[in-house]
Amino acid sequence: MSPIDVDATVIANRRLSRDYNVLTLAAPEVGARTIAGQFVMVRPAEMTETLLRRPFSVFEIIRDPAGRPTAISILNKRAGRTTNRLYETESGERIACLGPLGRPYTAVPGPAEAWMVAGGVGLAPFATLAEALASTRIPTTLFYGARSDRELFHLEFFERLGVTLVLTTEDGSRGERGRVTAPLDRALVGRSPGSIMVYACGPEPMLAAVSGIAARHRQPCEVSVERTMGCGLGGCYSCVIKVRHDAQPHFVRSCIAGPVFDGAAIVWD
Amino acid sequence: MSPIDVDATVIANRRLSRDYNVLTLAAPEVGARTIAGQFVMVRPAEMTETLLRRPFSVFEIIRDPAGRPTAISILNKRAGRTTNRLYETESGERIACLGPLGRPYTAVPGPAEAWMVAGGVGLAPFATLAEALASTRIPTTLFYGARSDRELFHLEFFERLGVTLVLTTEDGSRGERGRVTAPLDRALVGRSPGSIMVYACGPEPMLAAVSGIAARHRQPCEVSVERTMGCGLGGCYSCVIKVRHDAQPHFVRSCIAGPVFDGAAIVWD
Amino acid sequence: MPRDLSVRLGSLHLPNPLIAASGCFGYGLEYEEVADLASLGGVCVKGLFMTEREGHSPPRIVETPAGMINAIGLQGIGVHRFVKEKLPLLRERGARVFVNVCGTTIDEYVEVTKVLTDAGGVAAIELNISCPNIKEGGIQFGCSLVGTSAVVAAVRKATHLPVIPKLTPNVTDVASFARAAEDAGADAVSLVNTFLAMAIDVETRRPTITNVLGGLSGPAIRPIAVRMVWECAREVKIPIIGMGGITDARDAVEFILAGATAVQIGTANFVDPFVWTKVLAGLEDYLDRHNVECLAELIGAFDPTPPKAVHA
Amino acid sequence: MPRDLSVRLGSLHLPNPLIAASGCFGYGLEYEEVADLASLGGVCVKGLFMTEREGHSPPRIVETPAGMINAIGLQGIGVHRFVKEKLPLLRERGARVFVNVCGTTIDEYVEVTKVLTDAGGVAAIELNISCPNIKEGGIQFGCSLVGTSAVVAAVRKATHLPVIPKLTPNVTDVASFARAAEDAGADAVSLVNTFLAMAIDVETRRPTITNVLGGLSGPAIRPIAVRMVWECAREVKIPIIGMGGITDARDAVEFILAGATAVQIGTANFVDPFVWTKVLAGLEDYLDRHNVECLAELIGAFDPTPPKAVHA
Ligand SMILES: Cc1cc2nc3c(=O)[nH]c(=O)nc-3n(C[C@H](O)[C@H](O)[C@H](O)COP(=O)(O)OP(=O)(O)OC[C@H]3O[C@@H](n4cnc5c(N)ncnc54)[C@H](O)[C@@H]3O)c2cc1C
Ligand SMILES: Cc1cc2nc3c(=O)[nH]c(=O)nc-3n(C[C@H](O)[C@H](O)[C@H](O)COP(=O)(O)OP(=O)(O)OC[C@H]3O[C@@H](n4cnc5c(N)ncnc54)[C@H](O)[C@@H]3O)c2cc1C
Ligand SMILES: Cc1cc2nc3c(=O)[nH]c(=O)nc-3n(C[C@H](O)[C@H](O)[C@H](O)COP(=O)(O)O)c2cc1C
Ligand SMILES: Cc1cc2nc3c(=O)[nH]c(=O)nc-3n(C[C@H](O)[C@H](O)[C@H](O)COP(=O)(O)O)c2cc1C
Ligand code: FES
Ligand code: FES
Repeated sequence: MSPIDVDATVIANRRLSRDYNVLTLAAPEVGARTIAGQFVMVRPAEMTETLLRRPFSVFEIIRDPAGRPTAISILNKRAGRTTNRLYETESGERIACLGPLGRPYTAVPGPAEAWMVAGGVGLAPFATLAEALASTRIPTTLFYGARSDRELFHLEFFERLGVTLVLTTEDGSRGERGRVTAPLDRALVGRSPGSIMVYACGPEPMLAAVSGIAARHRQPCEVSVERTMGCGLGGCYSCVIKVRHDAQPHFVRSCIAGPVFDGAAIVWD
Repeated sequence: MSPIDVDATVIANRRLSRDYNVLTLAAPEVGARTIAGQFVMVRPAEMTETLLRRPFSVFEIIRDPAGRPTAISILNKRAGRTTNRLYETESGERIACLGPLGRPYTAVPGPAEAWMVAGGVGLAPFATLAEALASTRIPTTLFYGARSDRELFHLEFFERLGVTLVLTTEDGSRGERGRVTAPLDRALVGRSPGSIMVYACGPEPMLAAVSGIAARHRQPCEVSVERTMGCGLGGCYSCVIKVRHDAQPHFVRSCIAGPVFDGAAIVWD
Repeated sequence: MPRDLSVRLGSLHLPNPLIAASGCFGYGLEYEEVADLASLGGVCVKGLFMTEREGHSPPRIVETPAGMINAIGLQGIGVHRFVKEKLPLLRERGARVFVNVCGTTIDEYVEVTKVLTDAGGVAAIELNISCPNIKEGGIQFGCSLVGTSAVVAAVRKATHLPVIPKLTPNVTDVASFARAAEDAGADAVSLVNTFLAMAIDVETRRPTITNVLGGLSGPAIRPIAVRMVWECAREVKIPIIGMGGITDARDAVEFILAGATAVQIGTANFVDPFVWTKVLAGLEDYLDRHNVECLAELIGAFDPTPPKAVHA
Repeated sequence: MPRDLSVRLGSLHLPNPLIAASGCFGYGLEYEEVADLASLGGVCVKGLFMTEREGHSPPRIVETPAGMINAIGLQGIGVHRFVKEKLPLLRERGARVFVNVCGTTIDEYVEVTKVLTDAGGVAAIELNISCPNIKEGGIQFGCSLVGTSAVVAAVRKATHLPVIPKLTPNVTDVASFARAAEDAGADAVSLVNTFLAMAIDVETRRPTITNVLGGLSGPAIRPIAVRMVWECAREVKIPIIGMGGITDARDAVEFILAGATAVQIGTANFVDPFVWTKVLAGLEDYLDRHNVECLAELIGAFDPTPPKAVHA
């Protein structure tokens, strides 16, 4: 659906940790159009030091009892100027929010199960995806890795939807110690090819690993990549990633051909 | 006294009209050092679109019962980006405030009376000057012109200090219709030369007129001029005004040689 | 009162002076959903060579104060695929298509132009002799008066379409290049392309973008761009398309007063893809407030008489 | 661990690389109350001619996105009054005094330099051959390789003091000017001076500053300035003083990594006159975090190896 731009009022800013917060934006129209995996380009509406918008996955689509979207939220992790500013943002401030943008996750016919693999802030697209999957009633698992216990968020939300959780932390403070790819790899052993749809979002090294694992186990895999984006609409060619097209690898714009890609098609650097 | 720079918290923002507001800043140290006629260079402390600071007269020095300064205020009139932003500023925001700066009004020995002449936002330096004069107990009058009744501010403050008010408005909604220079000129008729110290602040055409009137009546006159300022400290040479030095007129930096000058010395353009 | 925003670029008649800047609007069709392509004065598409180009490896952009540096490396589908896949759709949408023509040799500029001329339905040829981001060709021609004349003259012979060389700001005297372009038969000149720039990631001591060097665009460069447009306007008679950091109607008017007949918007379209309708409304409003009937009256209407030192 | 911020500019030894940029720090004494002049690496005073100059009529500056345009017109007290009234006090304060020398003829550059040399107590001569704001002299020399060589060679003969021509960015190939300066005997070069620019008040259609044209400075120009410093560093062996939009330690390090031995801060000192202590603290912190003992190790330490496309 065609994107719109709203000067969305900040309804709430829940700080989850020293680095993470959830910003709720009064942008129901954007929520109504969004499909899991799509993103928005945001920027503070008033005078600001930074120029370009920044891409953020739509985290939650908040709905009223009748199921009508009333707002969206983004899961923000501090990485620099804009994300720091969004961490400090107060309710009432206005944030310019352009979206929905990009190619969403797709429900591939066939698979008996859906496995979501999230690394850190890569959790963002999976709240809405889990909701979509819940309605299809196909068994869903979330493999979720973070630096520590304190950075594993929103677990009750996924439990409520009946999502099976497999957690890992780098410091071992919760779940298995180490990378999320380890339990994923083990769990795929012996599963019949094409029976599990793997959805991944997180740091690119992790996405590369997940794609490799899924390929080895012959399971379909979609990954959401993060490239620096200037426009989010296909105008600037800044966000490219190498993807195999017929034989030849080509740079494609991840803002319109992605951010979700067939993991097997990407040429990881 | 040497200037300091404080990230002052906004304690209050009183909007007086569609164009004017009074911004109270938690900068007691600046208040303690300020002499009437001096100014501060301010800029929003957080990310902002504008680069340079902007000059503002210190309007009030707010004191506790013991007379210790607790804050200062500036009288802000919307003229562009920064002044618009300062009009919208909320309590709690922080404003970088550098000062006090510049040459203050001086109490010239001799004069039996002190007359302040203010045009519009030119009222700003006279609140503190009136307080200083009140302590010396010399009879003080404020000639105050504005566009209309709605833009005559702070009158009770001056009345409380025993200042005689002579008001004019361009639309005649209060006091005499027209320019403030008319009643000033009439009132000076027949006063013995050197008996009245005239202090003026406002648009430069008004300052030029007041200087001329004072000179004609052979009264001393100090004016506070407004030039675009880059630094406020004598570093950039942007704020110059032509002043007679011995015979020769020279460009002098109004931020350090002024903003207060002997009206008779200025070469008005 | 209805205001007339139309302008004439030589033989071209544009309903308004706003043109999407090359490389900042894809091939135009990407923006169908957010902008009515026919409502723009023109759409200048991404630079095209004879063949497809992959461009530089990412990262390709980095933000800087009030601007951005880019080194895309002219990734593109090549003129043949453009004519086949994009041009027909752009014409259907009613867009006035400006094509940004690139080349590594004078022959390539000529060949690409011929293909576009034969295809039909192209409004004008913008000669990109000013791209700072490719090794051979481009700015090599744009930084030499001889090279500029040679490219323009050769392309001039090859087409009846308006030829609009795009000038680089990375020179000592941009007006002399406008003069060379006019003398070589250009119908107009457009400027500025980006300023050669770089930004270092001090934490890694590495470049922020793969190509190390890139082109600076955005509001940061506007005051230099306006100056250059003014210098060119005083040097040549052919119309000028001005650009560099335009974000709103005020900025557009500034370039027009300096002597631009039309303007392009690039970076600002990234920040707000709805900028077009906003700037058009702002231009209408400006004409209303100043009681000017035709925007064309403002072209070069800048009055150098000094302002007053006093503001109030 | 104590860090060593000192740098060597040829024969000059500076306790740290921060120098107040000419025209942005008055004659230094104006800043006594807010900055310890001896704590700066150096203080470069406002440009000086033989005689006093009134400069242009105000308004002389206008703010632009992330920058400002100025056309002061080199108002100044002249070299004789400077030597009599300012220099002794600057020496008393322990400032390392760089004097920005101007001239309308080569002779004037030489004469001013001689007066300063004879006066004693001057650390270095910065030759302003790049001021965009005066009709005759200045940039006239700075925009011609021959002119640059001639001024530098003549001044070189007239003094034993370090001679540091200040280069203009308003040229096609700034590195060739650095090379010409080195060949003519310069001890170092400083860059960049301001970019020729203009801003129009669209409501009045008039200039925003009396001189119409002025020089653009501030963060807006930093990416272009860093690129030019890097180009010069690869062309010449003499040390480079880099400047253009430096506002914090990160920016200073960026110029140093690009090849600058010292840096100047101008516009940022207007925004925050306490910038000096903040940047010095920031440099200490950077050296700590990166475990570098001597700041001098960072000079030219930029590594052009491309970054990763992925951030995380
Ligand atoms: C499709 C997509 C979806 C995203 N979803 C989310 C999300 O839901 N939540 C979230 O917190 N972040 C998300 N990101 C990453 C987010 O966009 C960046 O963290 C943000 O742009 C950094 O901006 P900044 O101004 O804070 O940092 P800057 O000040 O611009 O840069 C600071 C540092 O951040 C790095 N950086 C710049 N762009 C990116 C980027 N695209 N990814 C990672 N690092 C970057 C810079 O290289 C620099 O090192 C997403 C990115 C993409 C492309
Ligand atoms: C010593 C001194 C004391 C001052 N005291 C006060 C005060 O107490 N209260 C107050 O409201 N204002 C005061 N001013 C004026 C105030 O500084 C300007 O209105 C302000 O700088 C405008 O900034 P801006 O960002 O809002 O406007 P900008 O966006 O920078 O410019 C918008 C318009 O304002 C004009 N402008 C820029 N600088 C000035 C200036 N110095 N004076 C007038 N217009 C200007 C510009 O030319 C432009 O037309 C004082 C000025 C000086 C020099
Ligand atoms: C990402 C990007 C890509 C660009 N690609 C091209 C191009 O292919 N051809 C060209 O002539 N100019 C190109 N430009 C330059 C713009 O067309 C324009 O000249 C410049 O950005 C200044 O305008 P602006 O400040 O409005 O962006 C590009 C600019 C950007 C930011
Ligand atoms: C108001 C002002 C006055 C200046 N005067 C001079 C000068 O007299 N001589 C000179 O060589 N450079 C002068 N410059 C240029 C600065 O020294 C410096 O090269 C330029 O501003 C870039 O640095 P910045 O971005 O840190 O300001 C001046 C700059 C400004 C802003
Ligand atoms: S972000 Fe501009 S093309 Fe993808
Ligand atoms: S404002 Fe800079 S010298 Fe006066």
